[in-house]
Amino acid sequence: MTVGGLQGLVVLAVFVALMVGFLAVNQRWPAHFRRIPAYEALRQAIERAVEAGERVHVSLGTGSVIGPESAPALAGLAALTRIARATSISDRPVVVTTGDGAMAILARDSLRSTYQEVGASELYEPTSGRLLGATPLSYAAGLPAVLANERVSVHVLSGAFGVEAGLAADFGERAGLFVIGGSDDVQAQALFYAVAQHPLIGEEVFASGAYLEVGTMHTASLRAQDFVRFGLIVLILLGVIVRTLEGPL
Amino acid sequence: MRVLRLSAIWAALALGVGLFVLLGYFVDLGFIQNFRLTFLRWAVLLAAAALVVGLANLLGVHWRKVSLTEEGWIYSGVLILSFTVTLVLALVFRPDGQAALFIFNTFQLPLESSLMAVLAVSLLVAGFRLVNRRRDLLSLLFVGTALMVLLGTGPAPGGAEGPVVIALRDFRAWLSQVWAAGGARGILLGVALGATATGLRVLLAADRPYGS
Amino acid sequence: MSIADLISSVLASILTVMVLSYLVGDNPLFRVAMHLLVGSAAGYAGAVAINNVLGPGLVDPILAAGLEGLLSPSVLVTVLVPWILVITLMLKVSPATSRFGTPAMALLVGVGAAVVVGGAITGTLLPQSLTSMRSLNPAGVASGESLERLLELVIVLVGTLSTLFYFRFSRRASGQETPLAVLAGLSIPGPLSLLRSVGGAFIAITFGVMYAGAVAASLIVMAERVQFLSDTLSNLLGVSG
Amino acid sequence: MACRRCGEQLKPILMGGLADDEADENGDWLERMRREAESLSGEDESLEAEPAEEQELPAAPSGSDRLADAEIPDWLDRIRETQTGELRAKAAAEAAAGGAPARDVSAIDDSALRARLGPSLPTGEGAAEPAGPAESVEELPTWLQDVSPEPEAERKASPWVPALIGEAPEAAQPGRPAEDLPEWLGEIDTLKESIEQELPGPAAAPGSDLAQATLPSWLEAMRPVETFRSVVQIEAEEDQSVESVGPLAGLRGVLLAEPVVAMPRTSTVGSMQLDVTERQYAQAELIHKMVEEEQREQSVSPRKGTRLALFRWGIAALVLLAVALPVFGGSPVFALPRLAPQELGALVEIVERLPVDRPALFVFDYEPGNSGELDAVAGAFFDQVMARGVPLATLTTRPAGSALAKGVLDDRTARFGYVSGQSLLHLGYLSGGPTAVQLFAISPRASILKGFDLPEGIPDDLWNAPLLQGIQSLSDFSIVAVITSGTESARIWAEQVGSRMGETPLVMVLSAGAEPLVRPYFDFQEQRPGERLVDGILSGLPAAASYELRNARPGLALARWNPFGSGMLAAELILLAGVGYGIVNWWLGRKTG
Repeated sequence: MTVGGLQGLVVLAVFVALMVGFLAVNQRWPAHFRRIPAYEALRQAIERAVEAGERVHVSLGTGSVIGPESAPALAGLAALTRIARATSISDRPVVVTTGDGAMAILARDSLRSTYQEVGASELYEPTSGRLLGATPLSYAAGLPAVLANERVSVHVLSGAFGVEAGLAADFGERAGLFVIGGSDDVQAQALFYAVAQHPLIGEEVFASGAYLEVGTMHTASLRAQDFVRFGLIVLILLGVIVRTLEGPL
Repeated sequence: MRVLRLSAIWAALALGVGLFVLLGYFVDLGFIQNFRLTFLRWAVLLAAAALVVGLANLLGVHWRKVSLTEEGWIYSGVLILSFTVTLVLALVFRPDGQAALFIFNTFQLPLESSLMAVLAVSLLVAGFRLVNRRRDLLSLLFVGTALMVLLGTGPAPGGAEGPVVIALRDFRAWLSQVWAAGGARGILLGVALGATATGLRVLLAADRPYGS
Repeated sequence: MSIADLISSVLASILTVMVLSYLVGDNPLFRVAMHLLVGSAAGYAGAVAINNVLGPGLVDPILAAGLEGLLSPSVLVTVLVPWILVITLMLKVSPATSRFGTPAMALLVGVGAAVVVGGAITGTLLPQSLTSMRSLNPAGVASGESLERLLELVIVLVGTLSTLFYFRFSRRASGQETPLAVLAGLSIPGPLSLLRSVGGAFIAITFGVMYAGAVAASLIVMAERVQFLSDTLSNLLGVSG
Repeated sequence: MACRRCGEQLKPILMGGLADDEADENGDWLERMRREAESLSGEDESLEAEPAEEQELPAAPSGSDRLADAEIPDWLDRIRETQTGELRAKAAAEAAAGGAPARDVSAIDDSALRARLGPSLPTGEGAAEPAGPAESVEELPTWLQDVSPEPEAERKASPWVPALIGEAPEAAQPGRPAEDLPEWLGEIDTLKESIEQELPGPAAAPGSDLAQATLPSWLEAMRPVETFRSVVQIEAEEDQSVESVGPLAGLRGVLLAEPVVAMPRTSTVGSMQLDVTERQYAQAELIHKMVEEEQREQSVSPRKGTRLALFRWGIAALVLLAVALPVFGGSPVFALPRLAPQELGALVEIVERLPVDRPALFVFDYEPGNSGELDAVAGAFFDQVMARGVPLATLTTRPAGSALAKGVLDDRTARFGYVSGQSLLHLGYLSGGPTAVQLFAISPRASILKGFDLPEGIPDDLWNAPLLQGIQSLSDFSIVAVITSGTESARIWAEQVGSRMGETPLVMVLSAGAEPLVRPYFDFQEQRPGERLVDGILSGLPAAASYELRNARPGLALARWNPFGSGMLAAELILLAGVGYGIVNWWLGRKTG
């Protein structure tokens, strides 16, 4: 095993141990997270949409399920289950779109099992989780029709995006919708920051599960993230000190 | 009960497969690498098959709109037509055949490029509104930085680049290669932390997007 | 220029104008163009997936192995199992048979999640952290260049750490950090709040740079579109003239 | 957790109902909704005489009732006490805005009444029952039986629809244990046991149990007000009919012999079937919030929309005009870049050193939408590589990438004397995105199965083509150049593949927006020469224009230089105007408070 491999395994083991540990102590040692205004606004926007009989649209981006870029979409799927629960009393259940075939299937599966759990199986429609376009820009091209025809009022973007993020958010802004956007791609984050009403910065997109109260594991994993974050900061500082002592630039 | 058992089996399957692929990143043992490669190849095939399923779903959605003459059914008709014609031509004459390339160069290429051109205006409108919308120092810093980078990137009007333009180029390079590089590295590390947590939640079956 | 090329460029120009009409506002021409794009892109991608991936990955191996070869263990793994998985996945098309595709999706998700974790750790966490560990030893910093380099390294390090810190989610139960002091009504933030503010500034600068890059990229594409329209026009005039 | 709109304490609705500590609050809002409804109906009393009378009848007994009191038997009087006591308790419950304890409910029990009233009390099944008293007593257990607890299976299936406002405790998951059931469900659930435990036997003090015959406010709120109205109206003596036949002929106020079932009455069956699912409960909560929210709805000002549209049109017109002027009018003209970026030198050097006996691999990793930029940026690089006669292989991770590669290289093949199949080969589409990139890095031959636009004479297995015969791994290519618009794919190539390339240089041709993200990998190589990630970077039109000038081969970058410069100038002006506009509005906003 290489040194890098060993380091990787250590990081992995620490992460898993922290997640399980925080899960165990969650009841006794409850978590306190900072405010993320975008998520607070999202909660209210979704409730308002349900009250007004309007639809929530969740975009899972254009990333492939089997790629590293699927992470924000997987987080979006977790948030989707919560949003689907909350909108299951609405006349218009949530609609999910994506640019990847496998992700569209996962979206449908998530919706189906969520509706079954809340005893609202009749709300599930095979068309409520759909592939919108096979390429990133064609996916963005399909958005205006969905936003206009499906009577959408909340436009949630959580997935892998490239420059099409700017278009995807702008279509929502032009339609006067509530737009919240997050991605793992830094350029897409920058475009969301400029265009979207409620941008999710950096890793905030991965915190949707904890902030929308999907489950304790989401809370535990967020605390594990913070723990590893501090570990990383300390390690980097130590590394800098050691190298500085070793010799000049 | 049966549902529970089945979902546990699917979770175990995802974990088992994921474990081999994940260990393959760190451990060089032959059988782990073989399993990893096999699973990755299967996944690539499945992803392609999933695209076909997704396209069938796309077609179904728009076919339904046309058959029920829902709002915007004419556009759906246009989509079905263009989809069918392109698919048939590209399958019959192969994707590298003249017919498919003609459609690609005539429709997809210009349409996507034009959409990118529209993006330019969308971004500038957003940039124009940003400070007024957010009214905080960070948005001011954001737009100020963007302005400096644009000044340092764009060509200078006139016959030759003067010292001011050179200084702007250097400043742009300094911003992008030092300040932005530092921020980008921090963001990348944070995103990696979030991605790791998300992936582990799926592997530990806390999230089961494949349903139960 | 051949007639086919001319027809192609005229059609492409019309479509370009239809898309650019969105700058005035959403309209039927733009909608038609967008649906054309979705349809043609989906059709082409589907054909490529079938022709370049599913065909060679599923059909060709069977033809190569022949019927008797199908029973060999290697072919079972490389051909039959993928066939079964793909067929069950295809059952996802219909809600009635959808549940049979769950194992295939579980496999796909397992691979995806593992790639996410493995890629993040080996691709970003380790290399980017190691890269951040640079010597800041001022020894031998005589020339201005070294001094400048040292300054840059400090900025990058501060940017990396403060940005990483910015995303901290956990907070103390009591809430906000108490300010260091309050002078003339102005509260001086505590070190953590200060570090977070610095991180926010670095994020704004990074986003500003990336936003400017996207603007520049899209402006080049717009220039290309306008040039294309101009070329098509001149070709048409040339033909008519 | 408090509702962010009305400040009301709201709790999510959980599997099987509300958590114990939440029942009061929800009883509270249901109670409030009922009170609102009553006050509304109260306002319209004059219009709705009949319902008003129905409500007032028990609440404030009329004079006629008081007169009748003397006439009616003692046991019937007790029943009426029960009702008045119940109503008093209801009023108290309203004041307290909280659910009454469960024992009050359990106190109402037909067996207890039977024990007290003795055999004179009919079972209630018989058609010819005695009048009012028996019926009014019979009413009590009837509705209680109707409010039977949900069967276990049903409760398991009952939905969990948490509102997004408020916290959803983790215990609130499907399959939640019974002890976590909300108070109101818990009461119903344990009704029988509480009745057995808390009801005194036949010897219990009369009245003491009946005095407790009050209902919790939530139950009051859920039942129709008239449900407990006695079907026998005690009329004033003068209003009572005189018996005309039989031995009681001539007497007033005798008990009616007419079967109660034949008398007009409100059906109590069904009206008490409180099969309230959680979704209905959530909908009720929603209605409440809608009422609260109604006044807070903000109207969209049309002026704002129009102003925004004008901004959009103005900016669009300015940008289009700026880009079109140099194309159609030939001016303005912009200065060509005088100094090339420092990383360009490294790239040029790498290309100069390329061996010509091994193919270079160009990875087209961008969408057709980016071709307008990346074809121009990469053009000079292609020119330099092809001018050196390095054989080429192309690869793509996007379905349309091969078509783009063909379009970009076709017009150069003739110029540089390349022959498709001999010095240029399109490997085609690498499906699976980043994952497939890893597979390709490990074993290229097993990952690419079909080429693109292969000429005649190329064998079915394209890896047997003369151009690729020496290629076993990525390190066998002379160079790997990734032309990409996305930071993600650039990172994949740098992170996952860079380490597998041996001495083969990895070059990135990037869209302008991707550079800051890939730059650290280039610096990484600078900082740790032993560990290579990215060896060369080419990004942005200025660098490409410098490259073309250096090659002395004007291409797309120089052709787009002026419209690009003009567009950038417009963009700078727009952002500057935006900053000014924002600051002025900000200042004015602060000034006007």
